[in-house]
Amino acid sequence: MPEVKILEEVCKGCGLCCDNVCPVGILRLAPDRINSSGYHPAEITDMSKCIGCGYCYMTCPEPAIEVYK
Amino acid sequence: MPEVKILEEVCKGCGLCCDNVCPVGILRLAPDRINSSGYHPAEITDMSKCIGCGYCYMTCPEPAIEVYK
Amino acid sequence: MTKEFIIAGFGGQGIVSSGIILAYAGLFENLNVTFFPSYGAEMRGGTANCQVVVSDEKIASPVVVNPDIVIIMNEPSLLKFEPVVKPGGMLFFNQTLIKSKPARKDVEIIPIEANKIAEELGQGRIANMVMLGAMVKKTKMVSIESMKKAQRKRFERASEEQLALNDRALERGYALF
Amino acid sequence: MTKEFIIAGFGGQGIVSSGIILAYAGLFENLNVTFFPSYGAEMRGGTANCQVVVSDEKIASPVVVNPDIVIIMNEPSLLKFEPVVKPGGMLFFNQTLIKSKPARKDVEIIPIEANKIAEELGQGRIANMVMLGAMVKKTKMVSIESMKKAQRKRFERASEEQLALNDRALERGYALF
Amino acid sequence: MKLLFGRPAGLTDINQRYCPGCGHGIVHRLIGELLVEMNIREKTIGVAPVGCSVFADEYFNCDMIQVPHGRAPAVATGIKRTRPDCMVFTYQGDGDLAAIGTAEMIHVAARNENITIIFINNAIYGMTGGQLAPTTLPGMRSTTSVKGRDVVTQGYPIKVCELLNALDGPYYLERVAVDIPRNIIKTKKAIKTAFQYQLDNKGFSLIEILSMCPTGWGVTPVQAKKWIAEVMANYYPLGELRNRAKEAK
Amino acid sequence: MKLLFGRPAGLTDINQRYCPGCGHGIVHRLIGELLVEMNIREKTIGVAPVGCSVFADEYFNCDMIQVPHGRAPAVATGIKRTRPDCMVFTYQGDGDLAAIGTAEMIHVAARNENITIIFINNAIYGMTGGQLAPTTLPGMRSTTSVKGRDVVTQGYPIKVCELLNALDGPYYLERVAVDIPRNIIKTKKAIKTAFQYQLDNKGFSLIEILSMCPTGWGVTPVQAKKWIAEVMANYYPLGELRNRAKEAK
Amino acid sequence: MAEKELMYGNHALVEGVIHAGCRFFAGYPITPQNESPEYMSIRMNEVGGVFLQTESEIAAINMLFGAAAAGARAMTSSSSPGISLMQEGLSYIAGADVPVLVVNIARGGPGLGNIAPAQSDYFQAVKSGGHGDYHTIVLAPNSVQEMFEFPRLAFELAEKYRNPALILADGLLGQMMEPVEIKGEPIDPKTLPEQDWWLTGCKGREKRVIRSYDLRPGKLEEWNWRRWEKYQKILKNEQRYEDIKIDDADILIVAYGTSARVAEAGLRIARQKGLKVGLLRPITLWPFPSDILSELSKRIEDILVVEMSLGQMIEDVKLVVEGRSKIHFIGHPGGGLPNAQEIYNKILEIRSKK
Amino acid sequence: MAEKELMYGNHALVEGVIHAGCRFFAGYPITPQNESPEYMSIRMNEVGGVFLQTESEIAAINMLFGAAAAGARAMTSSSSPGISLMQEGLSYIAGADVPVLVVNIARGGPGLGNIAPAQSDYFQAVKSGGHGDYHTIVLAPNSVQEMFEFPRLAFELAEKYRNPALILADGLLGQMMEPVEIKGEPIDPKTLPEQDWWLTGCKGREKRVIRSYDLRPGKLEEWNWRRWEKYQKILKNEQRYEDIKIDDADILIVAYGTSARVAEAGLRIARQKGLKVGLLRPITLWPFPSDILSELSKRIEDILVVEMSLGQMIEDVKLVVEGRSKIHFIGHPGGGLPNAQEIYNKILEIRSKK
Ligand SMILES: Cc1ncc(C[n+]2csc(CCOP(=O)(O)OP(=O)(O)O)c2C)c(N)n1
Ligand SMILES: Cc1ncc(C[n+]2csc(CCOP(=O)(O)OP(=O)(O)O)c2C)c(N)n1
Ligand code: SF4
Ligand code: SF4
Ligand code: SF4
Ligand code: SF4
Ligand code: SF4
Ligand code: SF4
Ligand SMILES: [Mg+2]
Ligand SMILES: [Mg+2]
Repeated sequence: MPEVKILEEVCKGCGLCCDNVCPVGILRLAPDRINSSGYHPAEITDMSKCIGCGYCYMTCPEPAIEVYK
Repeated sequence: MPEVKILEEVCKGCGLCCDNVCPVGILRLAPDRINSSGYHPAEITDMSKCIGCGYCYMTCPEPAIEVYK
Repeated sequence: MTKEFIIAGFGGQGIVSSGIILAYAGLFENLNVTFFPSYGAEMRGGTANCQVVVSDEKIASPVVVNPDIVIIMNEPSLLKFEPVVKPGGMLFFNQTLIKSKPARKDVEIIPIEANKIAEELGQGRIANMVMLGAMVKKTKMVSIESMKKAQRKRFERASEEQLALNDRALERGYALF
Repeated sequence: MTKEFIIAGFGGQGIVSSGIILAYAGLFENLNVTFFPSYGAEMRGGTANCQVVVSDEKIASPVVVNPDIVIIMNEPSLLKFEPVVKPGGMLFFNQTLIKSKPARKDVEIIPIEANKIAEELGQGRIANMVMLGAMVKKTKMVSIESMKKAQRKRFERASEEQLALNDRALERGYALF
Repeated sequence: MKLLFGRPAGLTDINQRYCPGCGHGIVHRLIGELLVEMNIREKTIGVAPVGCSVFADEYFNCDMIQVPHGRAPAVATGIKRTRPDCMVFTYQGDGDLAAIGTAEMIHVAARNENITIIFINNAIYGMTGGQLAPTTLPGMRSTTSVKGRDVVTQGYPIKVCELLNALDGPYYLERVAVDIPRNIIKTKKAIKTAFQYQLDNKGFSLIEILSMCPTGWGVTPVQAKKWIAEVMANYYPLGELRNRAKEAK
Repeated sequence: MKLLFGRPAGLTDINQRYCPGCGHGIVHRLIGELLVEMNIREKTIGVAPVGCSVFADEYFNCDMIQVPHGRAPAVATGIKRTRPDCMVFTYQGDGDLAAIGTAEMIHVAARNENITIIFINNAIYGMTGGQLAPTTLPGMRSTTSVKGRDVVTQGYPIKVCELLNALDGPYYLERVAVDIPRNIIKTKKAIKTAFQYQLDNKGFSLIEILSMCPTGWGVTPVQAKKWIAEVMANYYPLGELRNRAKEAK
Repeated sequence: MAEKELMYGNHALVEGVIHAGCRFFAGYPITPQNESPEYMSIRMNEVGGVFLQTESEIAAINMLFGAAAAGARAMTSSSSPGISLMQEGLSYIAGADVPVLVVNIARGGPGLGNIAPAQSDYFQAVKSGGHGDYHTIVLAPNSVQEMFEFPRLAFELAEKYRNPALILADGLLGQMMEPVEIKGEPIDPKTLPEQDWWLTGCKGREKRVIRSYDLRPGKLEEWNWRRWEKYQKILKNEQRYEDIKIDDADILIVAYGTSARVAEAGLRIARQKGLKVGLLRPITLWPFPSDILSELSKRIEDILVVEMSLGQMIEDVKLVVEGRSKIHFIGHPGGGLPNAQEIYNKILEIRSKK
Repeated sequence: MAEKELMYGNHALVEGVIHAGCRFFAGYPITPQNESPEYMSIRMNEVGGVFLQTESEIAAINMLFGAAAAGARAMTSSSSPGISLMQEGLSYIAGADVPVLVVNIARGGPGLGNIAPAQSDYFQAVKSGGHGDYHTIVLAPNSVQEMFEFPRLAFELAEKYRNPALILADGLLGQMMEPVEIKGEPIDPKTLPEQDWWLTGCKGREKRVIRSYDLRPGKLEEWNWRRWEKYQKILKNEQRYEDIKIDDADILIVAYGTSARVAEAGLRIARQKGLKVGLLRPITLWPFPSDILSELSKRIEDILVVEMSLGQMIEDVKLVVEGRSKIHFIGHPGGGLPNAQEIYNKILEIRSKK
């Protein structure tokens, strides 16, 4: 089962990965957290749905996303 | 009757006016004369043939040719 | 009397505006003022800070190295500016966002729940106004009225609604002590 | 002993080559030499001249203001350089092309039918060689042999025919006096 | 668990100073991946411009040089002629490449110099605060065209690929975008193709990449990426403009 | 007797310093004629470049300025924006316009600046002694390509009209030649058209003129003029490349 | 007294330029002066002037050449690397005796350097970074008020002498805010009298030519000597400076621009401690205020030069002082700033060695 | 003694460059140095080097930046206006501590000026015409022999200190011919040892970066101070000059390059008349030979500076002399040349006032 890791301190909360990128729609910006740079980092809502396609990684400018399998 | 005047001191003897320009072929570089800049100036061999078309003037870079009528 | 300020925080926290409002307030009270923004070495993101000098004399240097008063809006700025405050000076800090505790004993430490109060007023991004309100109360550099006038000058094209909200935030800060 | 030369004329008259040949001839006789071409202010057409210094000492300035010897190939150059020749100097001029007469009394005036002689030899453009030949005879600065060697150096890629013709022109000039 | 996707070894582990949602980061990552995948990291010399990507010399994990604004193609020429066996690329913004660097761009292309230009077209001067770029669209706002680009006084945008396509020199010219995964994949392929042509001594390539500048455009990253598809790519059509390899066939 | 053809009042009576058979003189005369015929001499400001025509400021009988190598389009822009009612033209060689001045050329065209460029393409750096120009033909000899232009190391020539035609900006682009009377007449017509468009506020025109440089080419004037027809005009085809006035119809 | 406005230095500059009747701006973005062209784009639009964002600084300086030749008060603004690119153009403009205004909001160098305030372009400004013998009139403001006022002065001097003028400031002066008083009547450019060298089209007169060459033998040399005479006139008549507490000073600080601000702060500390410190602030860097400094150096033993550089103006100080005074130095290159305490400490050190 | 060849200065320069192991030339034509690139195009072809005729001087200097960063001995040649265009690039190169060689065959200025020999780019060369605090090592040949020899010296100094070097000559030195002796073994560039800063591809090592900025607070200032230390070292170790008859001189001429040649001719006239005139010819213009001049100025009352400019090096002379000697001047701007008689006359005049 694939696993996606968001590097919260690297994430700049741009939201690109959260907008129509993930085929199973499990990414969003954490509404309740900010990192030490002041950004709301992305988070996975339901890891079990992930298919490991890597699209989230691919859209991330930092990159703040790692995909494992 | 048209008349063509070559300003001999202005002419640089390039020969452009003498090469296939004059429809009646009356221009040539004076073989025997040089002006004070060291050039053989153009000259008219038979003024009576001139039709005053101005082609010689038109090709002359200086311009060292005047056409009168 | 000359007072030197540094205001510091993240890019989006209204740091530059705070400095300009303070400078305007000084100007309105016929004081001499200078304002100098510093974007740090990094051009994008990261911290921002500005330096303000308010004085009843002609101001020589606009460069503030050891401020009398600092207003600190985020964690990294605390690290950077706590050490340089003048002994006997004041350190205002945004307690909502800053987890660390300032350790200096020779300066007055004033924690303020700026973001919390701002959220209560309905808008997180006016936390800077809360800080400014608190600061003028404590320092008595300029009047709260001048600050209100100054923020209206700064945000000329803002809605009356927003301007009123800013006033309220200033007042809430002012009322803290 | 140091001798300063100016050689002047039209662009196409081999002015620069003359100067270089003279410089080479000096070099071949273990003299010090400098050569400096000057194209005048006008970049295209007009007159050209060059300055040559030949000396048995180290040469300080390559700039010739008042030459000991001038070689003048056309009318405009006569106007320009006649006045600056050093008193007691020599003025060689190409009588074929120059109608005016030099007027200086304090310099030796040497008219040479350079173009005429050159044409006789079959090539107008070696008039400069005729001048050079005459000049070395008169000045004894360098030997005619060095001049011949020098012109062969200068025109390395020329045909043997041309080189022989150049030699003859040098000799004809040399034989004038 | 195996890492499928993650920061490539072609990038250093310094966190980049770009704004949130900036397209530069995506392109950096693609290049970083290719440096590894094509096994060229140890023979690559990159040229960083002046622009938001001025610090690219810190980010790419290969030999790098940071150079005067607009002059990257000239510097790259000097490097390539000195080390023909190295892979040499420049990384340039629209102001850098198509304003101050116009002459260097045209002539490196006319020379068919065997280098690769990665050209980030974000239609704005990002670094200096969002001024009009040579690629700013007609009517588009910037800090020096607050009412929108007025083509009468400020002229028309320059379509870099089309312009270079009028030269005999270039070997390969393609315009791509980094707005959505599909285009990002195409972008990577284009860069890879360009690098490969360079390795094969084919000559000059330029990959023009439409790229988000949320800060300069004054929009959110998500709005920015949408604007690329909806507006920008209409003005600057995506696709291959020149590929001599295909012509040859 | 009436003077039918003779030195036009648009030229001063200074004798020009060009080499025998140089095309510059012909183009000067055409412009000199038009200044009078179009009655614009008293409202014209000309911009002389650096190149053999550097002294054009002495030759044209109108207000003139002599400017840094390649920058005539920028200077002309400054003049035109200051005096929009004046007729402003630049007179530039291929080195001036298409090498050092590439950026200014591209951008004045992209801006559709309401000026006229008279571009003398003689495929060589005349003034400095016959070095390779950006327009020197492949295989053509110059003092810095003694074995002929090698496109591999020295790149491909730049076709200026074609290049500018890839921009949206320009209003009128035409290539002509001054080798034979027929072409000289066409050249005059093209320049006249360009000047007229400027007077009508249409915007940017460039007239590229294939022009003899016997000295730089190392041939006689007559050989030079023949070479234009036989070789040069094949590489740089004559004709109108852009005319927005006709498109509009 | 008119009401004061709080303004950025870069904005005050723009207001000053427009107040001075300038309606032609051409420039290329560069930090730390971007606020100028941005604001200028708006203001020129309002006043019907020309705003041109150019393809480069080279294009900008040459557009100025054209605009000024055609009779416009024309200006550009840039920062160090951009100013370097203008050197050829400036040399032409100086060589053609055309008045233009160039503003350098200098930053840390060399090369890309950084965007911090710096004074390391002094040599370039006063010794002519371009080729040939020429000088630019150089003004150094040290407040936002002067950022507003100096454009007018610069244009007036430039036109009086037909010579390019430069305002040399730095990122701090450009980006700081201070209250500004808008003094004097704004100039309507239409009221500026036509000059006999403007290119306007030769209607009803002989053609005019603007150029920087003279082919006739010896003429270019003569022209240069005439320009030298002009320079002598400027050197004699246009030295400007501010002096602070120099009358009883036994230590003199020489500093300009931002350094002078900081130096004054240092001076105040010293004076509080009873030290007799004075400050000479050159306002014109070229012509350098040699006359006053020469006088002072006959009397004052110690001179402290403060610069945000490795030491450039110090050479001009030395040239004037000719060994009469001891010269001390505080320098901060690469965008470093001096501070008041440091200056005071240096004064103490000088004092202690007396 | 090897056989001597009669050579143009511009050709000798090319031979010297190739002899020095340089295999990278990039440049743009400009009179009076066109003979260099023309000849270089042939010679580089023969020795398998790179010859690039660039689109501009800006491209040329930046190609040098790249080539030198990649480990090439790289050079360009130009003349005054072209050198002005290189100032930004030079500042970057100096700021990145990269050794390159730039040759300026200077001509009359400012602006277009003329193509006559001139020395009016002295300030630009020695005071850094570009932005920021930096210095270029400047060598001034005065014979065709030195045109051949100085490229090698320039590369050696440039590489020793990782600093750009400039050869400042003029149209006369470029276009005159003199006999040249080819001295020393030619350098095979392959034998030059790889430096630890060259960009070569990071095979088997950490990546390398060449840049002229440092973002970390205060670091750019530090870097500048380190460069200052380098400059101090150069100032101390690399002053070069030629002296002629200075031992008993009571009038000293200071002149470089072409002026020094003419000055020597003037000196000879003066010596023939029994006047004790000496000549100090700076060979390095930066570092200026201050030590010897300082010594001499303690003893010699009158110093005559001769320059083909309105007076630029004279400032460096004054800075050294600090008022100890009286300074006289002969200057010829705009492509004018001094002559021996004029110098002798001036010496007489100085003499008569003693
Ligand atoms: C000679 C010079 N001129 C101007 C600048 C200022 N400058 C820095 S980046 C830049 C433009 C950046 O725009 P772009 O190339 O589009 O890159 P982006 O930031 O958009 O990625 C400018 C004008 C400079 N550093 N040097
Ligand atoms: C900055 C600068 N670089 C180089 C030169 C030298 N230069 C003068 S004219 C010229 C080229 C002339 O060629 P072109 O523009 O084709 O004009 P042509 O002489 O052929 O008419 C060059 C390189 C210069 N004057 N200024
Ligand atoms: S790997 Fe694919 S499925 Fe998994 S979170 Fe990322 S985009 Fe969604
Ligand atoms: S794309 Fe990257 S930076 Fe943006 S929100 Fe997602 S993880 Fe964060
Ligand atoms: S006017 Fe015509 S016919 Fe008469 S000479 Fe000239 S070309 Fe010949
Ligand atoms: S075209 Fe003119 S210059 Fe040439 S030969 Fe004829 S008249 Fe003389
Ligand atoms: S300004 Fe634009 S290009 Fe620059 S980092 Fe921010 S988003 Fe990216
Ligand atoms: S060199 Fe060529 S372009 Fe220049 S004047 Fe001579 S022929 Fe004309
Ligand atoms: Mg951009
Ligand atoms: Mg040409």
